[in-house]
Amino acid sequence: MEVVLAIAIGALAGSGVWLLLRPRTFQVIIGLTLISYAVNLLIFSIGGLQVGADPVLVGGATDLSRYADPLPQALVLTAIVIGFATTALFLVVLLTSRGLAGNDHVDGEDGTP
Amino acid sequence: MNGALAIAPILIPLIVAAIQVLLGIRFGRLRTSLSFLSCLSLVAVAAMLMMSASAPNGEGTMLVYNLGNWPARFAIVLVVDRLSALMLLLTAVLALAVLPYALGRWQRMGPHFQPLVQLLLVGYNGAFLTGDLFNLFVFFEVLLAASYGLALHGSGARRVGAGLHYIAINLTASMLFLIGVGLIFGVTGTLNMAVLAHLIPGLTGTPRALMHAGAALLGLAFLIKAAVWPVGFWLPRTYSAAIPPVAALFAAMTKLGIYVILRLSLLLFGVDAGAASMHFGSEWLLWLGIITLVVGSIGMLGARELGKLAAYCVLVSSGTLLGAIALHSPAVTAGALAYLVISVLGIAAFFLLAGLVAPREGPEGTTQLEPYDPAIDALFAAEDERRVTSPAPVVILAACFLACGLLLAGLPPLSGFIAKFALLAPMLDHGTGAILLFALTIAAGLCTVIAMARAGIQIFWADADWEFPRVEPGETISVMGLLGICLVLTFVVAAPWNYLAATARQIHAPEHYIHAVMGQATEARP
Amino acid sequence: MMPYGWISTVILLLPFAAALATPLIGRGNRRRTTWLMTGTAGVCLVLSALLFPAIAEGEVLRQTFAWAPALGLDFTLRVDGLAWLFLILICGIGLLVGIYATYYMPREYPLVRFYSLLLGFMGAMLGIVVSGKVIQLVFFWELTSLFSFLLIGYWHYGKSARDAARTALIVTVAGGLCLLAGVLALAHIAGSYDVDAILAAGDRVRQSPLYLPALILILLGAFTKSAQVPFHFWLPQAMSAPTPVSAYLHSATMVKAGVFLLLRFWPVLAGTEAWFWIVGGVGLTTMLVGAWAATFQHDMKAVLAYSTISHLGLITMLTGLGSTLGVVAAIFHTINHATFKASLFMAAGAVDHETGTRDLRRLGGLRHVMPITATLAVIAGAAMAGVPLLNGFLSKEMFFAVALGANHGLALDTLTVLVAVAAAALGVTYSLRLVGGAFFGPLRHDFPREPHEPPRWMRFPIGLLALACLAVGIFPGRVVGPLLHAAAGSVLGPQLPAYDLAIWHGLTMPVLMSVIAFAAGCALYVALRRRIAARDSTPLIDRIHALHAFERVLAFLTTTLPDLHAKIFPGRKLQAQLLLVVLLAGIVGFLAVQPLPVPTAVQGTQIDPAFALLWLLGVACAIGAATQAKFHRMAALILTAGTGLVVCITFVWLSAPDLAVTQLLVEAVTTVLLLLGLRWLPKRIPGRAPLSRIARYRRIRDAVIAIGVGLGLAGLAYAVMLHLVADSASRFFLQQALPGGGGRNVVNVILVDFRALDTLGEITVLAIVALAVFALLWRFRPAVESIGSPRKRDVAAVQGEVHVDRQRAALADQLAIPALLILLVAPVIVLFALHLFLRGHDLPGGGFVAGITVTMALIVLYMAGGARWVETRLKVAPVRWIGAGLLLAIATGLAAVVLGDPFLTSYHGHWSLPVLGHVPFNSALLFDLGVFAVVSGASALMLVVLAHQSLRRVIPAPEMPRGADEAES
Amino acid sequence: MTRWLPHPWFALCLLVAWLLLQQSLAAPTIVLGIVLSLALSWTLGKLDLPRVRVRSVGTLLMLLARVFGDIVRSNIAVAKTIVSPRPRVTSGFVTIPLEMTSPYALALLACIITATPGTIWVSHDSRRRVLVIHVLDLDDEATWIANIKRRYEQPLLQIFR
Amino acid sequence: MTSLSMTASLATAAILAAQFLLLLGMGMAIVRMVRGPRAQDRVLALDALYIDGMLLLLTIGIRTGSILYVEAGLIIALLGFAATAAFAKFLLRGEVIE
Amino acid sequence: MNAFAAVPSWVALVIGVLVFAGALLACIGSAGLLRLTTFYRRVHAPTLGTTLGMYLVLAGTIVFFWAGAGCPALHIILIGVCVSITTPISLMLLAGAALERDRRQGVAGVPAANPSETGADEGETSR
Ligand code: NA
Ligand code: NA
Repeated sequence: MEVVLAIAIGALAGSGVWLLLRPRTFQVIIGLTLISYAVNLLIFSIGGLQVGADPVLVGGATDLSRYADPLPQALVLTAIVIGFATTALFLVVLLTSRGLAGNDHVDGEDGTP
Repeated sequence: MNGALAIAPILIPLIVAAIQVLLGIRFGRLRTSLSFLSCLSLVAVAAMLMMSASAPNGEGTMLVYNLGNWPARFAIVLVVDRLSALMLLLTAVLALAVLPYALGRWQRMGPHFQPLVQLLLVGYNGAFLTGDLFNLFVFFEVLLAASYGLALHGSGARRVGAGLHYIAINLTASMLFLIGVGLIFGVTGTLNMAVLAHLIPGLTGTPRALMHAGAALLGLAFLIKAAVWPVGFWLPRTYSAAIPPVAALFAAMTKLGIYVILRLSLLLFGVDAGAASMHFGSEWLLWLGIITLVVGSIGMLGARELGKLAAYCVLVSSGTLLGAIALHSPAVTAGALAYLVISVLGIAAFFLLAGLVAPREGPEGTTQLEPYDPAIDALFAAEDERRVTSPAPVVILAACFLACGLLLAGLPPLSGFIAKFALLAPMLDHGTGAILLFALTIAAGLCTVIAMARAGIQIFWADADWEFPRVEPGETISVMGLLGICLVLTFVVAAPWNYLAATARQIHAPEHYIHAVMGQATEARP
Repeated sequence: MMPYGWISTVILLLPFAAALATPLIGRGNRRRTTWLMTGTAGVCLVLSALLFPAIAEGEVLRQTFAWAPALGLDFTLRVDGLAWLFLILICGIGLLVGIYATYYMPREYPLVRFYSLLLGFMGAMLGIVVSGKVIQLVFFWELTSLFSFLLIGYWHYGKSARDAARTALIVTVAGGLCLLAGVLALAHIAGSYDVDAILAAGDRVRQSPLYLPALILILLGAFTKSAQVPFHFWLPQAMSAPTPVSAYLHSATMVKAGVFLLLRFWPVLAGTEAWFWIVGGVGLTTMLVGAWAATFQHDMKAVLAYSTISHLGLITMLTGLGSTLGVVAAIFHTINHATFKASLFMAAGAVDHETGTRDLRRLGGLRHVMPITATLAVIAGAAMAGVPLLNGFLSKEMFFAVALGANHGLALDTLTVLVAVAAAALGVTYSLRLVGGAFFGPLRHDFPREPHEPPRWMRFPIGLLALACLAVGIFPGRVVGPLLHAAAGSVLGPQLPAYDLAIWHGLTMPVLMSVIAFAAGCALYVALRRRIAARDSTPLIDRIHALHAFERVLAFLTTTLPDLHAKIFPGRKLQAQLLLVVLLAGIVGFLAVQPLPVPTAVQGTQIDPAFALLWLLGVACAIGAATQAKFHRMAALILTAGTGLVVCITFVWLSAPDLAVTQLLVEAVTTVLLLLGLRWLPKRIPGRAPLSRIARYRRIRDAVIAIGVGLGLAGLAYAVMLHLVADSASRFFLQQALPGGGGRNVVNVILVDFRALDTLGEITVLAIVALAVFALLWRFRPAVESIGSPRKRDVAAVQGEVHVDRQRAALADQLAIPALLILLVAPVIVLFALHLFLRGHDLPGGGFVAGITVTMALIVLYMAGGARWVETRLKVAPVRWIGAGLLLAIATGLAAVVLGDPFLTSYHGHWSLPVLGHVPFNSALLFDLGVFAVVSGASALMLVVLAHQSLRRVIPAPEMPRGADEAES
Repeated sequence: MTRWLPHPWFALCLLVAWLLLQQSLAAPTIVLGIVLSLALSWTLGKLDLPRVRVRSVGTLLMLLARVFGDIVRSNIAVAKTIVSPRPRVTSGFVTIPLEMTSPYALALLACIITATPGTIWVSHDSRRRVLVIHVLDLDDEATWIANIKRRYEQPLLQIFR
Repeated sequence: MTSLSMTASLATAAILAAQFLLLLGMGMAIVRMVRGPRAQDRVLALDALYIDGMLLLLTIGIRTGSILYVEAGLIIALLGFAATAAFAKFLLRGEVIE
Repeated sequence: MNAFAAVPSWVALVIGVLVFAGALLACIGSAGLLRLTTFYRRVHAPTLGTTLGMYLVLAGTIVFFWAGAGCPALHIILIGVCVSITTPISLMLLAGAALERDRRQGVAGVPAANPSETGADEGETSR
């Protein structure tokens, strides 16, 4: 599983980076979204992967190894929320930029259509 | 209750912002008074924290605040030491000083200016106080989000274009931040900086390599925020596009990047970190700092508008500070802190001033300051003896401009000179790189003089048709307030310097920090 | 015992105090400002004189004030003979210039700024000479540069004044910065900033490896200030300053600061080869060049300026030769030059003032109309030329003696003597030209103004100085002997050589040289008079124009270099910046991983083929999105949503239901938001044209980088996944969640309790972003060309003539049933949100997901009915929710503070209520309620604001709609 | 009553949904559920949701059972069509005149037609009272029209009279 | 005992096969998403993807024996339509919210 | 990791069959997306997964949790109800949008706004 997830993280990040370097605002925002998927998965996976673990406490918390690692999850949750917020803002800014500059180039200057 | 003082710098602006949001746009006066109240109390709280941090019982006096009453090792902890208290006071004073400036036309350029400023302060203060790596990320994001809002305040093609770049780059930086935090947490199992510092010497092999990778990416994220070459090109455009009070508030933002690098590099990669990790990356920091300094100076020389000039001053100060803290010397660090304080105040004043003397609302790249024309006219042209009496506001502006120039160039009689002296004097002991930094810092001073003289001469001396927008009293108060502080710091040197020197000693002995935080582990609830 | 220390303090402070007081006291009153200036200078002069008894005994007066002791910066005043001599010069000439200026400056000038700056300058100059700490010296040194700048630029309406001020500032400040560096190095060697300590460490300094850099840096400071070649160009240009300024700063005092510096550090730095070659060589060159150039000027002030350069070169050379007599001569000539040059400047000013011109070609015969001025000018000019019975003659004699006494090798000594004579001869020539050209010859009648004798008090300073020239020239021993002794003694100490200040030493070699020089000078004047008048430039050296070079350097620095940098690093381009960020991340990430992790034997979890297949799909979606994002935005968006779904399933697979739920909801909201925005983006049609070469290169480059980053991150992720930490903080959370936090969903307990501050920050971010979005779109109107109109209007436009109403009705029908169904689903969504909220502490859910879910309900309602429809029926005040939610979350945390616990401490337990039985309560739930309110408010605000953009359409555009069609064209 | 509880049926449905979600019949859950469903149905009233009147619950249940049967049958039919090596498709639009006007009846019909594989609701003209559906396996248009009117429209007319 | 484990593993295999089938379905939907050709085809494919994904979540729930994942399925059921409806409305009206 | 350890064997078999059959139907539905040639045909395909396919899987799930964990898990029913209400929304909007766009682009074979002119299948846009 680790190998699969690692490759997945790499592929998401790679696609995201490629888009990040494109000249259109929409490409950039999609790129950032993909990168943030990769980063979220990375943080999520740092505690090790657990299939079929209990996500919530059952009875008294005696055998800790049967539970999924909660801290990375909490971190990812925070990261997802913050990523959502900033993506929304970026979206609005790129729309405003498109409105004010008249095109959707990241530099606001449309050299090549 | 003394402990609760540690959370106050975060809570005061947050509560005020929430109330301001709740009040809505109609209660403008009330919102403004609340902002003043907040800033005043922040100054008071920061001063109290500073006093408690410099309490006489040794250099290890630190206030450690366990949020939620959980042990510091596991939950989030706030730490007030000399350095964080200093930064708190600096931003509080900055905010208070900038506030009157924005009261008139500036805050009316869009809704929610006041709450956004308060939230920016939340971000600053949280980042200064927190002792937790991920919480640092969160407060960075608070700061950045507020800064996005403020950078875009007033809208317009220029601000939005610059804001787009600013946001895109900082979002990328935030990703790097997360990856870095993730890797470090992955190999150490903790987010607490003190615990981390405690664990790092014990890391070996792969975990150490991974931790270094995390630290490097984290560092890069901070370098982006500190606008270091080659990842700092966003700064001049963003800062010069923002309205002056916002740019002035941003003056402390790059310093936050520097602050974090200073804190973490000394805490995690200080003398106790073990041979493989000691001074990790400081060579890089030194050279990046030097290049940033050079690039900033070049930019300053070439700046065609006042806002850009001020923005490049920020780059110069960033580069200088980065290089200085990379030297890992308490004496240099103390000087760097002095330089940091003065450059924040001076640059802020300069941004504010730039808004008063320069018609800002032109398309980007408008030449406000003409490039130097080497054509020489007759040496002894007849003296033009027109009667000169400049109106008083212009004289005041000119004097303030001169003061800014002196501060930023590090020339006497203002405290910029002392700060630069304090920074430079101990630098000669630290090898070739340090000597280069020494020389370039001095050269940057000259570049500042050249650039400022060019601008000042053109604005105040040359153009009879230079338009000075009507200056409101609040705007003058802000500028003079900031400059006044710098003036006072020229004469009142002993006590501030002792504080800074002790601060540098304290952060260069990370064991104080580690003990203060980890010693708390037993006291909190199980 | 006189309180000498305090007197020196008063001397230093008084000018600054007066400078600050001038604008307040003298406001517009010329008389009062003049009195303030002259009074201050006079008082300082008297106080300085009071110090003489102590100085004459060789005492060094000091007074120390604590400034920043820990920084090594005490404020120490130190007055010795040299300093005292300069005190007298500065105050005395300051007094005279003050008197002169009030008559010289145009009557309508208030002179507040002028006198204030002049006083400030005087204070700074005094500061230099009485500095007991080297940093203090630099401090005042830079201040003089600053005041000089402001005074040169006093008449800033003229371009020449502005340029001159700027040049002087840059050159002298640059020198000052070099001085700072040099002084720091010097102090570093000596281990102290104290002047006395440094003076005592001479041998250590000269043997240090830092000696040469320190020397060069300090000399750069001195040479720039004293206008030595090649930094001399600022001084002639500075003649654009008002003449009193030229007389004071640029002849008598400021330019002498460099000399003062050379003399001050002579005991420490002199006596080495380097000193000799640099100081002597520069002085020699400057002397000659200055004299030669002075000969060919037409402006009286220019003649004086170049002659000043020449004399400063002379003094510099004297200190550089290394002989002690040279030092004495240098000090002596400093005094003499100050007197005759100041009086000449003032005389030139008087001529300018009376005739309106300073051009020697337009002047002549003024002795007829201004006989007294002419007489005084002749005396001063003769002193400059070195005529016997005047002070200039004596110091010239001494200079010749020093030149003759040099022994650095025959050729060098001969050269020195020859140059000395040549310079003296030229000095005679330009003195003749200056005085003769202005005052002698036939009286001309074409002056811009009608000349008369200037007012008495304007002549008074000139006369006093001319008198001084005479007095020194005739009774040198009595008038200047003690001063010189004290000053030279303070520099040389026991090394003070024997010298004789008599006017006649018999027919010696120096006298012979004087005679030769005098004769040669006169001959040269007669021979060249006509030719000089005819030419506009200086022969031989007019090709080497230092000022031009300086301006070119400036132009290079301010234009060429920045342009070059901007060309290499296109900082304005986002792609370039992001490329650098990504590239640097890759590089530092790669370099930091040392040693590269090797795969260990640790076995991970068994690969589930279904999982692998899932990610095959996920990766396909991601790559698909990457390829489609340019031309098929909607496809890219859909594919991104697909990737998000795969991520969500992964979270479920790996036991993270909270994450799955959050991911799914955020995904949904983001997609809708992006879709709301998609409408405003311009249409893009895939081009048929093949990619240009550069575009192809960029793509390949970016692809390589992307693959590299992907591989790197995959490697890091793999390594860190396999490395399990035994003692992670997570253990504590698992153990404490139930007993300490009162919840079974550990993730949620972490969010609202253990790390609640993170959550508080996170909702703050949301709130800020919502406010920012609101602010940005507050009055924003979309660009005209991006305004398409909704389809219904287009249909109406296209098929306008047929059944417009029916078309509308048909479209309304198409939405009617979905809208009804949505209306039925919406309350269920809200119910579900509350369900998620309430169970959050024990099961997957919580305030955040609940908030987003409520927003989703709102979104579908908006979709079903439109913004207006919803808002007329429901009162949506999302900004209020944000504020209230934030306050609630904070208040929950603060309640703990009130109870004496740290912020955000949580409390939980059970309430027994009558009907309901045991009801669990947890203060964290209140916090979560705040989270809920902020999240729903913030996301609703963003949505509403974006949705309202569509209502802002002003004119329906006649063109075909865009947006969705982009994909198909 | 109608002012405070404009949609009793929906309130009930919401309460049931709440209890299903909570999977609990504890007193606090029920109380909270009642409060919530009342509040939400009140909100629906604010949103101008048309009133619903179910005249014949029995017919409704019969209709649902019939629909379920149809769904199973057409699932198999469509699956066969897709899986067959060369799908023999004779799809087309069918226009059906409708008598009913109740929005709820129309909505339920839309759900039924869309949920049944092989047919999909395409458009409806409320003025001309015609419905356009698309049928995947269209043999005879008239049969389809008759079937739908008989099997679905008649019961719906009874339920929402 | 053996028959129990036999049927159990048979059932497990069936679940596994079901997961593969659902993933296969998702894959085909993704192919349609990429191929288009028209926007509504892509949206339709997304709808199918969501449903298949939801069913996949349920099968994961069965495989891991945890009921908690049903909530995620419920979210897809309740809200998955929002995205597709928004797309569809966009296609229909050129505007998601009017 | 056998999830069926606590379930009677015949129940396990039933669950397996139900879930497999449901997944098969959903898969066939998705295959329809690929195989069918026009949009109006393809739009029928996903309903396999949203109706019987889903019912079967849901039934399997309910049985599994009821038999295995003893918890009724009736809220799974809610999934079915919700999907049955929400799927028509998107499909109706999609079909409507397709029709609208075809009409606007003047594609032959789609029923005109005037319903009497409804055409047959042969003119459908087949891309
Ligand atoms: Na790990
Ligand atoms: Na159907």
